[in-house]
Amino acid sequence: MARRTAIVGIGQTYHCARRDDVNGQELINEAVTRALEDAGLTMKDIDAIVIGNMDHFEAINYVDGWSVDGSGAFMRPIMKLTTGGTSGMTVATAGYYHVASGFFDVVLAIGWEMNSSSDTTAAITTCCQPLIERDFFAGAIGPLAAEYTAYIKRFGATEEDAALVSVRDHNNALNNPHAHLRTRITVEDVMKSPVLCYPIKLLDMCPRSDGACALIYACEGKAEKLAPRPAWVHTIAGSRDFVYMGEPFQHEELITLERASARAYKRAGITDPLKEIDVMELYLPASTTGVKWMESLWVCGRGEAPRLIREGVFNMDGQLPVNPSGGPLATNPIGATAMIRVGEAALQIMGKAGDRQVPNVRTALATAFGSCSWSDVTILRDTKP
Amino acid sequence: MAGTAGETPELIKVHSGAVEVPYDWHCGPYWSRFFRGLRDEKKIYATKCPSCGRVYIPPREVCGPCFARMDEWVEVGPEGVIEMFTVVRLPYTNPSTGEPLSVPYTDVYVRLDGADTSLMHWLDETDEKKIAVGMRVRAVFRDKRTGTMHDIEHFKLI
Amino acid sequence: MPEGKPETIFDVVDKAGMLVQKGRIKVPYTWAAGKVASKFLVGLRDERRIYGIRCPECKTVFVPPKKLCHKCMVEMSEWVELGDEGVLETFTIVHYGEPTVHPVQPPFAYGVVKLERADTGMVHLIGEADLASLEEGQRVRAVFNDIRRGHYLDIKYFKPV
Amino acid sequence: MERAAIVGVGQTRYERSKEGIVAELVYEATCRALDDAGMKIGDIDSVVTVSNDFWDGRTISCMAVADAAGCYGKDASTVECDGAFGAFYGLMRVLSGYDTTLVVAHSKVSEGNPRIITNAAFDPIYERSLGLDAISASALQARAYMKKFGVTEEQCALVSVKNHRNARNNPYAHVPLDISVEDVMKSPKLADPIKVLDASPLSDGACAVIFAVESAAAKRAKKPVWVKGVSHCTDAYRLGERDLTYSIALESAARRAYQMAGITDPWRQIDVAEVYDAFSYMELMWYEGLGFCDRGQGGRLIESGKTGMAGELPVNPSGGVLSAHSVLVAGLARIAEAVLQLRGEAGKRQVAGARTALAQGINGICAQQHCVWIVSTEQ
Repeated sequence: MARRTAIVGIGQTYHCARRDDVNGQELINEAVTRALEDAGLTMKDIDAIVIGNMDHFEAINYVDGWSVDGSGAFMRPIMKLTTGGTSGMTVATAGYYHVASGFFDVVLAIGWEMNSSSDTTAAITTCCQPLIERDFFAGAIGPLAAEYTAYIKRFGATEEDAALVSVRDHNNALNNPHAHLRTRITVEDVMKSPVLCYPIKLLDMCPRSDGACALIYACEGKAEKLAPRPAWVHTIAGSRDFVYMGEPFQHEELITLERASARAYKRAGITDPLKEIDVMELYLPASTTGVKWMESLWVCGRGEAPRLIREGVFNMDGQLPVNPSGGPLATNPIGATAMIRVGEAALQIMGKAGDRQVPNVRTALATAFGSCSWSDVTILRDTKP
Repeated sequence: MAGTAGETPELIKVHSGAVEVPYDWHCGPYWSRFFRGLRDEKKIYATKCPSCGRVYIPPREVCGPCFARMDEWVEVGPEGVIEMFTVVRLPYTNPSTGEPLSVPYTDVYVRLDGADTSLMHWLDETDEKKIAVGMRVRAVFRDKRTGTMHDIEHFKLI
Repeated sequence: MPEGKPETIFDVVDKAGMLVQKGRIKVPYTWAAGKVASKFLVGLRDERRIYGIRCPECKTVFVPPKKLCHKCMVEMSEWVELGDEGVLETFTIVHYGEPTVHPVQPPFAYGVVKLERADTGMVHLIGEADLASLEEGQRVRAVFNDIRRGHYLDIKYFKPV
Repeated sequence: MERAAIVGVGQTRYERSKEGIVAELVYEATCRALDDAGMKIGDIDSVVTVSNDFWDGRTISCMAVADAAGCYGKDASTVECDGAFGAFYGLMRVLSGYDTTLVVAHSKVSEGNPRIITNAAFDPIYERSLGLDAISASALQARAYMKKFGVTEEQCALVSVKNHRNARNNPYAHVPLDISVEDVMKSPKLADPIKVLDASPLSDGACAVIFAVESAAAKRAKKPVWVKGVSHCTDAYRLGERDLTYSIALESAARRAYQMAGITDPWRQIDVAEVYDAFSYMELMWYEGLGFCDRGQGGRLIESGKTGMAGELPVNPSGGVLSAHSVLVAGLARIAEAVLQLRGEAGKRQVAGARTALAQGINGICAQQHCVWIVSTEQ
């Protein structure tokens, strides 16, 4: 059986469009150094390391070996994992299993990306099967735009509903010193911003960032000593049920997120997520997904999300605050983005989220989205599982 | 954070230049049959799961949900309905050439008649006002076909 | 369809009905060197000098330099000006060509050069040499390109002294 | 640590330019492993796939095999390292609550250009522009090692002769050959001192391994093979920062794996070893790092014949990586071969009475990372 395992340290760089003052290893080390400081540890205390990003953004093969100067992996075990947009949570999950399995007591997990190294859309387009789909795929934005057109048609949602999500996440980011985009915006600003792929406009879409995030996982017995209030991992569930972009995974709902969150709730004993979860850090790559995917998280029925959005249920002062950090709409170093969701959820549990802290968080949920519309879900609590 | 190292006023960037990484992608028995159908017969072939009966396009060996090997071939299309679409206006680099790609173009997900999954391709219309989910479309084949996805030139509204 | 539309596949080979599609990935990249590597690269370009950096804890002098010592995981800041001569620690003579990545035609040699005052080896090309008579322990000297752009190849190669 | 076993293995044949797409290779290996374990896909709780975006020519390369690896409806993950590392993650998941985990690696190296792809492992700020790749970098290591200890090219050639001959007994091997030292010495030079017959081939293939916790293994497996120890370790990144003549990372990984397995005298306690001989000199260096002989004695050890099929510790009865190099798969294949040996199902390549086996995976340029496994018939 799994050992009880908790997150005891979180480190992030500041995130921005382009870091010229550091190379990749140095960027990674900034996050590692901060995570170690956060947990009161030094590199000597780290038993193993896991790392991940998306190879074709930087064109560095065997990143695990390359990273040594920044990750601290010299004469230690390091393993690389990558699964596209979900990479950050894939790596965080591996950090958990490294500890839960009993092989290692204290493990460092690193997600990073220097998106400024390439044209992000060109690089992401290579995720499509080259013979079948690559020439027709316009990066991550295409399917997201297409799915919201379908949702609008079915449920009468509006572009303004999505704009409300964009305003919420951007303005939440004002409270997050690490966020990339920190500008107060209005619904009107969003609606007036240039159309990228109808109905997604510039302010509806995540930016691409340079940045890194590091988490430290520790086993029961050590975690309590390292953190006054560790964020205990209760469950991690994922769904990678599809392999081609043309499969019916997200036309009206995000099936993978439905499946992953349902499995996670069952394992964590959650029956009413709207009431039982205190905060969510969601991988929302576009504001439109902040409408539609709420239904896939079972917090409301089909077509009900626009109403809850308009009522402010997911705002900082609402019943279930979503993305106090600003989420991916404010910050998106792709290989780190999903790990930042886990890290921010952990900060909320640990009570260390500063100006973006939601009061009395006991259960937090983080999601990841990527690849062939795959989803991962992590649930953290302030109590041991 | 930066320490005192390297107080240089200039920050260097290293450029890769045009490194072309070539690949010989094997189509395997399933896609070879699929592409031969496009090339030689102007027909679109899909595979059908012996267990659940789903018809998959693009064709493939394994039905994911059933983990069953498929060996029944069925013809689908050439007509279908638009399941999703988007008009791409964001300019980006073509990863196959390293050159800028011209926009707009329309990325369309077509549920071909007889298929349970959709095929991604181009639509010959870039005005979003003239396109709607649920509209019927038909594959337009090229005269000169070589055995690739581009043997279908694009889909057109009907 | 618009002009210049994307086409990944540029050739198809039909082997008795089994198709092979020839394609490529050609995404251009730009990598930030960061402050430490920038100083080294600017040194090559502007001063024709090779700079190393010393770890404050283990005292190792690294060349090419980097911000963090991988052994001590501390930041380094003490720059060490190295000479342009050193000793060839090991080498190989490459007999195959790969024009996409090789800067020169085969046969040519790579070597690991231990510069004076440095503790790490620097991997580079070995030029102006009779390849058949290369030997470990031989002294070599950096030859700089006339046109330099702040790049590792501003050193053209190391040649036997 | 709770006990876990390997209960099923499956491999494709390793060949140049296999016809199928990667999903078809993965499906073949997965189905064979399931058959071998007497399981259906529904008996698998968790899946780890192994792939690399550069070798596959596709970012998020794991997308291509999710259906064929049976990921549907399961928690799954992907490791982008050699399969021996991916297997370690599979083992971790089994010891964390999943009763069974399938690990499957694939490779179609024949579709890409290995020189350009391995060149991308070098630092883009510095050494990448030199055009170094896996062969030329390994040649630097080979010469450094051979010069320091006086290991000869003929001694390296003996590894190639042994392993290619062993491969004749392995139906999965890509390049079984009956060759002499002279043949190796006369083969064309790639990068001095590495010649064509000192280098591994480019092989397409897939391999799958199924892990189970003790309770599930006891219920299902006819002959469970128990994991006794596993560890991996990483050397410095730059070639110029490493001791190219000796792998401290391998020594460290081996020491830890031996400690877990209670091995104090590897030469005596290990009955058969499958090591990652991407180039002939590597097997000699790995003898030393694994403690099969003293530093610098690898050349003498191969000459003694003690690592041959009739020797005291046969190394690479399968023919090793020199006879089939499916990048990323090869480390997992070493584990699969070790399992076949311990079950007594290795056919003509069987080492009689093998009870404890070692398998090794490497990752990165000049084996920057090593992963060492000890498996045993004994619980």
